[in-house]
Amino acid sequence: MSEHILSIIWLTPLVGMLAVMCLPKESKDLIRYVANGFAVLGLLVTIPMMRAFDSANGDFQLVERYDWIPALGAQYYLGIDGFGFLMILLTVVVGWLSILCSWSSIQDRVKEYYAFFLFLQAGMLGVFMVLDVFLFYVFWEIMLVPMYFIIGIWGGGKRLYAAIKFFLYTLAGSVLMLLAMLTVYFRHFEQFGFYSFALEDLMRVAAYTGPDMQFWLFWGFFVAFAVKVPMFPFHTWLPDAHTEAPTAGSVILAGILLKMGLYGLVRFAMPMFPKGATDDLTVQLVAGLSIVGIVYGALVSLMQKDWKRLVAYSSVSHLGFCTLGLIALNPNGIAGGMLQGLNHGLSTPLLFLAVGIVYDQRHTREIADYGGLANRMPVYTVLFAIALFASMGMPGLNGFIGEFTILRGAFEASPVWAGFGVLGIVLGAAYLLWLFQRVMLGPVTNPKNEALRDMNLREIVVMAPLIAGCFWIGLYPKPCFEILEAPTNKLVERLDPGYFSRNAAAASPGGEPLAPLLAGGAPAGE
Amino acid sequence: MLIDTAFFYALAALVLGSAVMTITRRNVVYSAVWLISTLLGVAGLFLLLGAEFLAGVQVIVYIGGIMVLFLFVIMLVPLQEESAQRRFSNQKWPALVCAGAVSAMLALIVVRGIGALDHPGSGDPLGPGSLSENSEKVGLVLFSEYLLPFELASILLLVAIIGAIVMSKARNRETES
Amino acid sequence: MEVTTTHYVVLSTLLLLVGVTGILTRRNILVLLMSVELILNAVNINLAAFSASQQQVHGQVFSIFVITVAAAEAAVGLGILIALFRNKHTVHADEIDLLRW
Amino acid sequence: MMDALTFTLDDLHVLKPAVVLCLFGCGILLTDAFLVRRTGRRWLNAVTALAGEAVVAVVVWQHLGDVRSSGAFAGLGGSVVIDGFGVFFNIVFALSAVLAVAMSVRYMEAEGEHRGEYYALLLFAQAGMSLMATGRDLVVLFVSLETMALSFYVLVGFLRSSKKSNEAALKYLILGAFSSGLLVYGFSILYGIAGSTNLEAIGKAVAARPEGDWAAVLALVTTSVGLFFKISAVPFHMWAPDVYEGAPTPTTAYVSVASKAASFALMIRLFLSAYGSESAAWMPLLGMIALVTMTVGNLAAVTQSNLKRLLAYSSVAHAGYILLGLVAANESGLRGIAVYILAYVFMNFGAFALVGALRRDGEAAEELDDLNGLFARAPGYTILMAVFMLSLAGIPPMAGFYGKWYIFLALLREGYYLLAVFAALYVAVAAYYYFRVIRACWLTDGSEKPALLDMNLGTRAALVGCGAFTVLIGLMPQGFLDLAGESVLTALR
Amino acid sequence: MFFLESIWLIPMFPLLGAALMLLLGRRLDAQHPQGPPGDDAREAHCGPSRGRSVIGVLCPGMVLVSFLFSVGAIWQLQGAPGHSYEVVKWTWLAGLESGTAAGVKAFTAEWGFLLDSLSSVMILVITGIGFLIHVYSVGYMAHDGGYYRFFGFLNLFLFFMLLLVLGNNYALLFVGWEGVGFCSYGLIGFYFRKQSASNAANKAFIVNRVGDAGFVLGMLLTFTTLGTLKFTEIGPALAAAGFEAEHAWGPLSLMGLLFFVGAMGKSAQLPLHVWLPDAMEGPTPVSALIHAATMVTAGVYLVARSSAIYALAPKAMLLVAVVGALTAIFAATIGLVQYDIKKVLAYSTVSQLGYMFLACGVGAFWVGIFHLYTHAFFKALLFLGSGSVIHAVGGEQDMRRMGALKDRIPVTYRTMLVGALAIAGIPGLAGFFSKDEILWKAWSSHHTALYALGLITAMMTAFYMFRLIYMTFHGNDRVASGVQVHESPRSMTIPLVVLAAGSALAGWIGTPPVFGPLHDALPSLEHWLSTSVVAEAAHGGAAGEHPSAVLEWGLMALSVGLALAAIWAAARRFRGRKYEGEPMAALLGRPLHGILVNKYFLDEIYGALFVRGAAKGGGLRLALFDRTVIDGAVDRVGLLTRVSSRLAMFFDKWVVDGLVNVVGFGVKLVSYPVRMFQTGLVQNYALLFLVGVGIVAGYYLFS
Repeated sequence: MSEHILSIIWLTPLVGMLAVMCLPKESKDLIRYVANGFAVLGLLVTIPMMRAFDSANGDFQLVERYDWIPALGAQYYLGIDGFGFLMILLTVVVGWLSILCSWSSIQDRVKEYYAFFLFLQAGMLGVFMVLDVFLFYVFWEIMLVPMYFIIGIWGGGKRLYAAIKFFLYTLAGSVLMLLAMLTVYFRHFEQFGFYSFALEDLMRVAAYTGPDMQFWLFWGFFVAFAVKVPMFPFHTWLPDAHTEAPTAGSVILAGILLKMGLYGLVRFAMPMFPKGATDDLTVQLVAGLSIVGIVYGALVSLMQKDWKRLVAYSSVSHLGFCTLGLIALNPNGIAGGMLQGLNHGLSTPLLFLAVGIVYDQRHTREIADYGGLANRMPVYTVLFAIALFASMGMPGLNGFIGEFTILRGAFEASPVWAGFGVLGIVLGAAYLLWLFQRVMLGPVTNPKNEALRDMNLREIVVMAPLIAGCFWIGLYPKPCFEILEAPTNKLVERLDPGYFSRNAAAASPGGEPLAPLLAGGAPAGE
Repeated sequence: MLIDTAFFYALAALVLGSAVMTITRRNVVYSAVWLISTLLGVAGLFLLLGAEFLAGVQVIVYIGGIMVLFLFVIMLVPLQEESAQRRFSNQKWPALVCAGAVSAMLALIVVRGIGALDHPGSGDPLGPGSLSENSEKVGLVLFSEYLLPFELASILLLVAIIGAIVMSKARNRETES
Repeated sequence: MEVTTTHYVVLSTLLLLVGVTGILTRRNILVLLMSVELILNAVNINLAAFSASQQQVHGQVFSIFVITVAAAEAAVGLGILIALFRNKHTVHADEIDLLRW
Repeated sequence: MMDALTFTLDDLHVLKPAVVLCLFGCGILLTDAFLVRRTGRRWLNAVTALAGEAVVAVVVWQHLGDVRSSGAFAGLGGSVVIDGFGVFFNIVFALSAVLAVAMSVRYMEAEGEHRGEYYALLLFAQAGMSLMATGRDLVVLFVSLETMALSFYVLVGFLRSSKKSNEAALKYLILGAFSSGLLVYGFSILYGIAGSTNLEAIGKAVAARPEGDWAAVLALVTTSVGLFFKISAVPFHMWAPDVYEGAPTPTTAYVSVASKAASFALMIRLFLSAYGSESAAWMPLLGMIALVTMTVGNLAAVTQSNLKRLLAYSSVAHAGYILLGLVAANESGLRGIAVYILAYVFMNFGAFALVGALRRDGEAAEELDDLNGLFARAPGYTILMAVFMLSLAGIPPMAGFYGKWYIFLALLREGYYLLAVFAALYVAVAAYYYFRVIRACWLTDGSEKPALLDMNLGTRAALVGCGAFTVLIGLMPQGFLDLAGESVLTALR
Repeated sequence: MFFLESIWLIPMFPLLGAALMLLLGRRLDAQHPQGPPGDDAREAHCGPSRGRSVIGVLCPGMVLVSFLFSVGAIWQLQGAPGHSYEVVKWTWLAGLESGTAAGVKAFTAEWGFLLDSLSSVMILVITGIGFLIHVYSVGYMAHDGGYYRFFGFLNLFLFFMLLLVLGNNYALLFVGWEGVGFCSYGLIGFYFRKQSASNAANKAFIVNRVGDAGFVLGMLLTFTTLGTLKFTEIGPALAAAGFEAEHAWGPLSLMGLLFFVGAMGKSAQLPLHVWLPDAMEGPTPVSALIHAATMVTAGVYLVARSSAIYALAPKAMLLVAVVGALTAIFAATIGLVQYDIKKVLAYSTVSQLGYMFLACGVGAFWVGIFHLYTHAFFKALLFLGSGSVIHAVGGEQDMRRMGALKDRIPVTYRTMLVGALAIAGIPGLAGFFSKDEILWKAWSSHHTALYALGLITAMMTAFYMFRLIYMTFHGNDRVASGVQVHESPRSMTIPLVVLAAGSALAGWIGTPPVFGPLHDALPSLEHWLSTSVVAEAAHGGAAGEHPSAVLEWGLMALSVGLALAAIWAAARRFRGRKYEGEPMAALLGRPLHGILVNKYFLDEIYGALFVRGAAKGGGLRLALFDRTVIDGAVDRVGLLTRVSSRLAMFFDKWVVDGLVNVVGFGVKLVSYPVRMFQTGLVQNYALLFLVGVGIVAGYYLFS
């Protein structure tokens, strides 16, 4: 049981999918119950994982490793560390909520819908736990398919365009990743004489690869992840996908899919090609793009007339923060980046859920069609405000913790980045508050809105866990940091060997001696 | 030798000339006739090269078989409006240009390759009057080394027969059943 | 003034090209098929010439098979032509363009 | 040179597949003429054909065992050699033949052309192909090639009353004859160079020639264009879309998979053994051709509205990918070719089987729009269609992915980074039109008079089988990769 | 030590109140007959329901409790070593190790509460005055909708404010900092159905964000330089790193600068002051509590908190002083011509805040705090008074429609008069001591120019305050007919009285040394604060030598004299005689008056540039601004933002996405010609075939 816990986690939704497929497609409610049941089950099966996980340990845990395709050296190789752990938790929670929240909003082709959704869930979970690059690629690609269908079948007006755009963008990015992958794979074979896709094997290749090659390989991976994140010039699939997708789809997109880019960076791209990641051009370029993304996303959302589109662009801005943190290449930057990813995964789904609630009643996303909702839906207003301020980076809520840590990391790397980064904070307040004002405040102008009902219990239940999460991370993020610490330090040590000891050495006499920071890090002080 | 040379050029002229006539005649029947003369010319070349058996096959199979086939089909095709029609397709000029260019290239290759294919003792064919030997040799090789192709050829011809029948036979109610 | 194999090769190449030209330029499918025969004859000339220069008969045997194939192709070709003619009442290559783009 | 008229059991053993096929072919002709035609149960012919395939399977199994145990073995004075390569391709041919037969019964019934000759020709074609893959003698290769070609000409034109079918057959024949004329012209030059028709002897002779000898070049030019035609590489691909559209769909599938595979077998054999020494001369050319082929195939498919044509262009593009494997010409490249072809059998047959089954009141419905709203009518088969399309697009974990995977690897190994990038990006382009198909059957609602799936047991079996294998190879590729691997090792010699 | 250990409870009581309001508030308030919240019309003329009285007891009660706790804690604090006591609850921000100038330090911050002399003063002000204002609000808001919302926010505000002053590190301070910002957002926008209100709210929050950006960067820089964010560790770290006073722009000066940027936002200093006047959209108690007494002074608190850093960064201090002085006079000038009673007070607040920064800037941090403390009393008093006035005249805020109220609302009049005298700096009253101390410090630290500015400002202050008094309470009755003026209820007047008393007496804890024995006899705030705030900045101020007492007396006399003169001037123009026309315009001359009325057009400029200014003061507007503003009003985004984000969107649509679509389109476009080759004519195919042959042959021939 416990040694197969990861398999169980990702297989649960898959079983759920099969179960759903076996049901007759007329009995919609049965399907809904079964799907939700499996979603909850998926949530429950992570409990043993949480109990078994040791956050102090920076290595991969709960490892499962079997030969899959010996001819290729591909293995069924699962394992998690802090990064994966958090992402898996996020996935099961958000996945469950998005399945729950589509209870009433999805009425046609229910069976397919839930089947796809559970399939998607399985794929995403897989991505976050595989340590075999080949298998990773498999999960990475296959997970696009259900998303394509979810957007394409149950989406809004331009759904076909959005769906294929989403698919092709990501595919185009990931084929380049495939090439980079193969190059490393082959170089590993040349170096060590056997084929393997295991992450740690491929990581060893870096030692035998020149900076230039690493640079290109890193970018091969990076483009794929940058598309997913999405980073500034690669972001345009996002607004369409977000806008057209059904609420649950947007929730999953914002909540989890975007995080895969971040996760891929810290799990694969950066450790595999440290020289490529720390290459000066790379750093400058990525940081520049992130900053552009932050400001740019904010400015564009300022102009949006479409509610969901606005939130989508805000994601571009927020994820810009995350990548900025990652590319700062120091503990706070990376940990902050991942944590901010988590936060974004909590707060942005809230915003989308909020949109969904009124969308289901009014079937319009135009901001102008709303206004004065506070008069009709006080509870809704409060929850929306919480989500809003969470993603705005209100201290005491989760957003601030992430942004602040990222800015810390960025500042350490280059104060200028931080200087630009805070611009995002200012603009963030601007477009979010303005949205709030236009939607919630003022008198009820549009008579159609008079009829709006406040949130029902199910909707509140859907939102509650996320809001709780926002507050929890906002008030007591320590556990998250503890989970992130070990892997982050390991990564930093790999990217920038002697980071800790060096800084400790640079300490002015005032700096008191430090305890040994981590297994890899030399005891500081001398 | 000189005789051979003379014969060669004569036959070459005949072959090429009638080949050109074949593809330029308006009336298909004439084309067919010219084709026959081409084939005869080739048969002559075979003789020149001391391949009597081959020459025989050429005459019998081709002129005896294939051409008859052609003529049969030609009979099926109404000739009167045929002769009124345009002879060449619209793309004849580009086609000619391309053909010219390609032929130039091939010619260039061949010319550059001059001598590449000449083997010692080339040019002096197996002496005349060795017909029986030739056919014997051919027979031996055909039934030893090329036994398989020989058998396969029968299948090939079977396929051809089936094809010809299937294709040319009109659909009758019997096939629907 | 010796007739070398090359002479034969050149001749066959020319014959080949005449055949090709025929295929490219004539409208009548029958002539097209005849042109195919020309090409195959070019091949035969080659083979005979080589077999002569090689002092062996393999080339001739090869060309026997070529002739066989030629016959077979002609038969099938004409069969198909008849079937087509039955349906479309034309033997002109540029009048059959149902399948395009 | 062995004595006349000696034909040992070893020779027979080597020839078994072809012999069996020919026998069953003739058997079908006879039974059809004298038994089946009376009963009117034409599917019996199909059964006979399948029985033949069963026997072939046994034979091939024997061969596989022998090759695995005691390496390659030759017959008939080395003019036919059974090695892993040949065995592998025999398997491919057998598989495609089985699938073709299974698909054909219902289709030919519906078209009212259900006759014994059809199956006989299928088998004869297969016999020719199997000898193409195993033959080592120019004459054998040429005659077997022609056997295959002629059978296909007839099969393509088998719907005699359909103008399209006639036209397709005629085009195929004229261009085919043209191309094989050039091919055999090249063969003649090769014979002139080597004074022998045996490939190994030719290889030696060519190698003995000075680098870039013009005679060799002439042979190379003519033979390669002949082969390019067969594998429908650009610019020799023009026949493919028309023939694919005009031919009866099962035949289309058969042509697109089997004949292409056979031609590739011949090509690999020829280029590696006869022109092995000239590789420096032809690799860049092949590279260019492959690139152009991928480009044209993919681009042309993007806006295609007829399903069969769309698949035709896509198969052109696939030919480009497979060709890349030969460009790299290293172990993973050839492995890639083998894997690619093996996967291609299932995914392409699957796709064509579904297209072939699509009918609107008796008329074959082959337009993209005819798929609209298929999900409502046949969800299961819609899923299969999605599987095939994903596999064709090379999305893991479908079978189609592994072929591309090996090809890319091969290219990167040889340092052809640019080619690799292009090939990779074309995957995205290809995904676009494959997803047009998926979109049609999943995302768009059907018209009031939708096309229906008209299939019988055979078709269903073929479809499900293809789907199963496409997924199975994707998830558990080990065995298949080994099988493909064996073929390569021998081919590399 | 019970109270000391439980200082962390002090903020919790208001938080509890807020939580209760959030959960039960609606149900309690629901018993009050009302429609949708904020719908005043339906609210009018119905006595407070039981639910409301519960709220009215609960929320002030909470504040009272924490006030008592504060008093207790401070009482015990005197026993504590170094007048400082810290309670750490748990690690909050648990960032990872990161390299700093002081070595690898974990980037952490705790939920820790620090009570020292500085924060003690603050919490007294906050809880004390906060309580009074709560009480006042019970009466003032009685007829408004969203009663529970109001008190909930008010309590929440107190929680954050207390967190701000009790937090033991910058990060936690920032939590409170943002929190109070959030509450002020909620309370300014309390009447959220009014466009102007929500605009003002947005404006306040966003302008503050600009400051916050500076604050955040300041924190980051601090951590980078000193490796800690804890107040108690700043001093040691500075010492350990061995910093000298920077006479060029060094890290410390930068820190000072950045923190001050934050302070500018919160405390409405130039050029970020624009939000405060608009903030008067909120209910008057809010203006009194948040925008006069407590929140806006957080900036001063921050600077005082960072006194250790500033003390070593003379450049930064000079900047603080200059900005402070300029703001002071700038706001005062605008205050001269305002007619809206609350606007006058708002600008006077800005100006007084300027004073406080001036004090800090010249190195007299304790004086800044001192003024903060006295100012809290009289400014709260004045605001509440004005509220009472507005309440009395039925919501009218324009002083031109008041007058002759002094007999009709005597309590309000008298109390406000005290406040006015206090702020004008009449000897004996609170304002006198603090303001004079500031001026004296400015002088004695040889910033004569700043001193002059301060002096003029003091004069202007006296003038506009009495202009306010006279226009409101004297002169002819200009109240709109039909409004029956009435004195406010007890719940409102009692706080006024208490505050008046405070404004009268609060100053005596900061008597200048020249008072000799009196000074020694009275408790000295300076001495009390010396434990937590740098007494005198190191830079060229009057650190050591004490100038002559005579001079000090003289300056004192001078400022008092000027104040009296100003009052007399105001009296001449506004007392007694009927009010008509534009006396100020006459006094200042039209153009200047115009500029002042329009607040130097700053709102318009910002509006044009960034965000369309919220509340537009009346008066003349220039066509240019009109255009940009109206134009901006279309989508309510200012020129710069609008243009840039339009550009961004354009870029997105046409360049980034365009590129992609072009690729897609291009593919399709190429697709057709490629297919066009497929003519269907077999001979074309053959021809192409031949071309292919040619290409292949050519390749071998020509390569």
